[in-house]
Amino acid sequence: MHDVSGQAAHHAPPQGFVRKHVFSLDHKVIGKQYYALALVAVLTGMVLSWLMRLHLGWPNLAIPGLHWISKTGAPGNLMTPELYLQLMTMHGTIMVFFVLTTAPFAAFGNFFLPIQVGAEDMPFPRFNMMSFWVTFVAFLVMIASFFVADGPTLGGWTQYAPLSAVGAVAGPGQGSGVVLWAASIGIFCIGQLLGSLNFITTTLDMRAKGMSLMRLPLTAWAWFITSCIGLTAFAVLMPACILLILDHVAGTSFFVASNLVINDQLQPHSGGSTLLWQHLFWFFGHPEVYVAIVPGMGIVSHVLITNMRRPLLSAKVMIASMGAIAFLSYMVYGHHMFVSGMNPFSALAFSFPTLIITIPATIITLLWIGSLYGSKLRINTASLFALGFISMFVSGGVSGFFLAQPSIDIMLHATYFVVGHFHLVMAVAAIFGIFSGTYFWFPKMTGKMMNETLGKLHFWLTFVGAYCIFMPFHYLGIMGNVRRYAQFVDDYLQPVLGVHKFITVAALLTGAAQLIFLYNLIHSHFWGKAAPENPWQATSLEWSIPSPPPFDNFGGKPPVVYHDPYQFGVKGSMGDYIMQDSPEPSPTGD
Amino acid sequence: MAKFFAVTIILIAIGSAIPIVRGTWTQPVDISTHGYEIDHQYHETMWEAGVAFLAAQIILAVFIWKFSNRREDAEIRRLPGGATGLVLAAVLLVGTEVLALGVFGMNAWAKVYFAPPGPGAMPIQAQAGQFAFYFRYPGPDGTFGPLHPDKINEANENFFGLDPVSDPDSKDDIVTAEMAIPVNQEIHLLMHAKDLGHSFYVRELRVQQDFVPGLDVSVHFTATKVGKYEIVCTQLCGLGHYNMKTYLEVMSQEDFDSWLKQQAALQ
Amino acid sequence: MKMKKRYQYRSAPLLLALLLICLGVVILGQKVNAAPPAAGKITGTVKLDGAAPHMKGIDMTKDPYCAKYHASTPAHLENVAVGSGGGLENVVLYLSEGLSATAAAEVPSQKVQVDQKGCQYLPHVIAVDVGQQMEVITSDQTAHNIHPLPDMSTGNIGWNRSQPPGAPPFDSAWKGEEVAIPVKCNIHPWMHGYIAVVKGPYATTDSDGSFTIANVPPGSYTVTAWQEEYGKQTAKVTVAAGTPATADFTFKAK
Amino acid sequence: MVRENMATTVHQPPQIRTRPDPSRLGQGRNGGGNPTRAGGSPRVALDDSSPASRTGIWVAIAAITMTFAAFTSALVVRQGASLEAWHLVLPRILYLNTLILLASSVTLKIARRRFRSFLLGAEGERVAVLRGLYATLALGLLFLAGQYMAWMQLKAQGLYLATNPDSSFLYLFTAVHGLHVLGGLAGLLHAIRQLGRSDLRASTLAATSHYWHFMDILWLYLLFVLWMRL
Repeated sequence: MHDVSGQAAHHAPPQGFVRKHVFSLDHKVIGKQYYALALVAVLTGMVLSWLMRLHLGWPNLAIPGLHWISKTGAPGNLMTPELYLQLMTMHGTIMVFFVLTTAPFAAFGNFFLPIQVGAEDMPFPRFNMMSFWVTFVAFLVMIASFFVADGPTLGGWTQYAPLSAVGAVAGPGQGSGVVLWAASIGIFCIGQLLGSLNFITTTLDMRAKGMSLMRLPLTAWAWFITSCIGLTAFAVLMPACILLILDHVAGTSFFVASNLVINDQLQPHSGGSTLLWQHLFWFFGHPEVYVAIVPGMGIVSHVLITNMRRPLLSAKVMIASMGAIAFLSYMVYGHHMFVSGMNPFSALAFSFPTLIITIPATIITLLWIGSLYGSKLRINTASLFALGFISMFVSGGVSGFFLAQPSIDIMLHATYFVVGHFHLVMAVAAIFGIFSGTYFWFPKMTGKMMNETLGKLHFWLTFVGAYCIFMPFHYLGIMGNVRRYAQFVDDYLQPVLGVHKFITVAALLTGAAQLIFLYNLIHSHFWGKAAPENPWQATSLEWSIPSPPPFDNFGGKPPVVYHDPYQFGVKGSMGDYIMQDSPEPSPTGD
Repeated sequence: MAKFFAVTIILIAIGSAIPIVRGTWTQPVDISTHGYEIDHQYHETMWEAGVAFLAAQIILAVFIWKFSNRREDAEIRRLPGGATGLVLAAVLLVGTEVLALGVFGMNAWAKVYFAPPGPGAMPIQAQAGQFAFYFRYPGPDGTFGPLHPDKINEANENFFGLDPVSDPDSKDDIVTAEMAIPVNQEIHLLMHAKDLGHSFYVRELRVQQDFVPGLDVSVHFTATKVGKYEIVCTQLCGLGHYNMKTYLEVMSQEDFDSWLKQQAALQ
Repeated sequence: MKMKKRYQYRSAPLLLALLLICLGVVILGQKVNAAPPAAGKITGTVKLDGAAPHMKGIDMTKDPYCAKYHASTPAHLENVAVGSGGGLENVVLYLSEGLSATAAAEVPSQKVQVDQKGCQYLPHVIAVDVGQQMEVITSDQTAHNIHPLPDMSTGNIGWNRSQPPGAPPFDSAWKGEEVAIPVKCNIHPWMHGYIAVVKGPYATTDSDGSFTIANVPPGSYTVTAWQEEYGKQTAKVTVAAGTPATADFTFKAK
Repeated sequence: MVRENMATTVHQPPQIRTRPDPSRLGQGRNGGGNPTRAGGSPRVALDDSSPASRTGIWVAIAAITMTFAAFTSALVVRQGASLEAWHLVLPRILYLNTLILLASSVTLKIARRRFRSFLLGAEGERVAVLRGLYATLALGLLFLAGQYMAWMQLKAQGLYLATNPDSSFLYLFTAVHGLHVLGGLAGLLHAIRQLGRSDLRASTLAATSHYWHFMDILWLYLLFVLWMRL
């Protein structure tokens, strides 16, 4: 805690490559590092999902080179059930933690939060640097589990006990694999806690003169709310991981009940609670969903407003709704456990907040759609992805109606319906937010413009592809297709194997479309045409400084803020907008 | 571009709705007495969710179509009612809708979970282990013998860890690999997890319940249609999870009695 | 990754040296094989005294493939397999005492094969020499996982890997003597067998209980017979070059 | 102007300066605050504590609270699940340790008070402050040593981490709390070093002592939970 001294915001421009680009204290570099990490992670996760889909579509297909991933898991390049589950677990874990948490929150947040509040940096740059490198180590540890004896854990990203707690006897990867998993996630938590600490303090204490809380851009608000969720959620997951590791290496029994017999061997553990893990995990797990999606909401609002050339109908309502979602997210986690043997009464206690959470979610959606009315919508890749986000968010959101009700959950729990639901509303929507943010902010981050044509192509393939993949999931779930099956041997599943083949093809194509984005990203980064200071005629502070921003963001002249963040559709000196830091009076007066 | 996008959204929205409306993929016919509640609730929800889904997507598309790429001098118009209107709409429409769903859903849930099994319910013990279900019928004496985890030995097919020698109650217990039940007879299923978390899922029965290690939970249901149905595990339990299944045979009382005799002979 | 590479380079000479040593050992070994002392053998039968216990049938409903496979020939447990004339099958015989170090160190080059057929192990019990390759193959159209559960104290390390239909065979050897390592398939919980890991010559009885322990160097030994239900029995035999010694065993039915 | 300020802070010979918190230079909270740097009067040093560090420490405390809330709820749930008897006599020494930790808070409080008058120019107070900080440091170390003793006593009773749930949680709580106390000690060392460089800022000391007092409260809470439950 010794670094808790606000002076950190000021450090001389670093000299030398290492200080500049590797162990940099500059929030912008750290933001980019997070983005790069997310990029590597998302590609890894995508390849894993390709392999999974290939196996589900064509179970007896030998996938060339599969044996590189697992020594024992792929005899003759055929995928064994354990390997499938291991890939599935790694896909989920990597995507949820190292992509959906790092990219929209840590990456963009690090880069833009200080700029948007008008600060030179975060208050605790050392913590900030640690936060990235700790996360990076966590990623390495996670990947390392591919190289241990019998591979990574197969317990799923939820890592339910006692499967995760009894050790190798439960199956391949449940020994060292789980320990590495828990260690990695524990480390990851530390990283995110340090990050959230910085975010919260930045928002509260580093704001420029005139930047009242209500003048913060919606992105800043989103990141602030997210960091509040993150701070509490990750602070709960870390102890859970510690307990899990202890059950493995120290022989304690926090999660393992008495008298379990595996392979005819009576397990040494005694008296642990199976549900304890589920409680701890989901207390983190559900807020985590909002850690992934709320920054997306902020980004989409930010991008849409700029491209609609008008403010939202009410920014306050948007902020309030995001806050409400964050607050409610702690009372709903039990809806993941309706059929888990929890007291049936508590199912109801959890069901109602879950249903109520749809109200703020609906308000947010309506605010976006309603604000479109009478706007001057500009269509570019960024706004397309933002609109795509809304569409995805709606599609994924409505299936929440079903899962929020314990009675219907009896049928749909643990089926592909759930998989479709959270992929649309959490994964795809959040990813669309990331894409939207990337196309929108890339000029500011790198000083280069991205290629719009490629961008639009990327959007079309991704948008249609995502629907082709995840809509059928719902149908499969409705007819009872259980998730986490390495193969569909059940009689009742034979008729739908064709659907799975279709999904596989769609997944491969959509995945391939992401390579366009990758190419666009890299090509534009080096050979893209130079970006002006404010290509989108946006108003918030990040657009008032050169692209890319100088080392201390504002060249030592901290900005003074005169307006609300979104002065659009007004008669300004530069056009239909007034920058936040321009002293000229705004007609609305705020 | 924008108009094309609007059309795409509408096409996707309608396209997604078609299989639901035509019932291309739908849950199998319900064979339980409580299932009606769930199905009813499900269809109610499908209606409301479906309408919300289509409405949102289509309005979004229409607005994109109408308000994109307008002339520079076009003036910004404000949605009648503004934010307050939207909030009211959300709170009133959606709020009442979800609350209604919640209340009725609670009703359905209560019918399944809060009503205790009737006195005539027939007890069957289900044991889940990696990666198979086994079932135990109490036999003529109607009582289950105690379980001895240390005596479990799959090599000798002692899946439950019974000790017929010293436990009289265990002598006539009947252990089977598939589950047979008489039709129209309430079953009280006592669920015991041998090693890890598993789950008992019969789609046609509208029953899904986890096995919780160290905690014996129970469900009760009545099957109303003779036939053979699949019992599958829905709680990830290891590499064989996908193949952890067995069959539920719903038989006439006579068939069931003879089946049970036959099984008893095999013990 | 980089770490790993550097490590490999550094250890390259070491590996080379090891390789040479192994080569040497192999050559020497061949020398030994080249001029063996005129080997004798031990023959005999193992019988069960008393009524063969009832072997429960196996209900394979869980996996339709297995059930279909046994539709005509119902599967049953194989813990005690009694053949014609009370011959006891699947009994492992090995020389527990009297074997010279060199003879004990010899490792047969041919593999011992265990097949997974009709969701049962074929054979139900196998014996292998310490360090001898055991080859696991599958003839089934359903995936199995092979899960030996050795006693850690013997230095044997358990593993658990599955073999989807059509997967190639895989080999594995054992470090320490252990009679016997239970093997099971978790996907088909009824599926179990045994691997007896012994030093020196061994045999397992066939369907009518007879066995032959081949190339036993002359000398006197203690032959041990192991049966999964009835445990061990021993007999002293003296093997002269050429003439086969005999040893018969009888297990009492419980 | 920020750069200049940087330069000056770096190169001036050690002397007591009331260094305004740079993070507030030309900035302020809620669009107000005082955009001008805090002027010469040493008295300003009193309120010259960085809001960032103050907020920061409270945020950190919130996170730690959540962590231990999770641990305790784990204890409660775990106890509800288990059938075996829960009885374990807390090692006596824990109570002694508690007193030591409380004492350390008192010494730190004194040190902070002395630091005030020190900032007001009383150069002689530096020693007093140092003494206070060292005393806190020593007591902190003593506390940790005491906790270790407690472990030894448990071991003597044949109670290890995995022996039974009670011992598991006892070891767990003391260990995790001990780790956090180590963090506090690091903070103290940092403060002492800065004081040596005449570079210690009221905010740093404030943050450190907030954290330290929180460690007390946390320990009292944990002890209470253990005493109640075991």
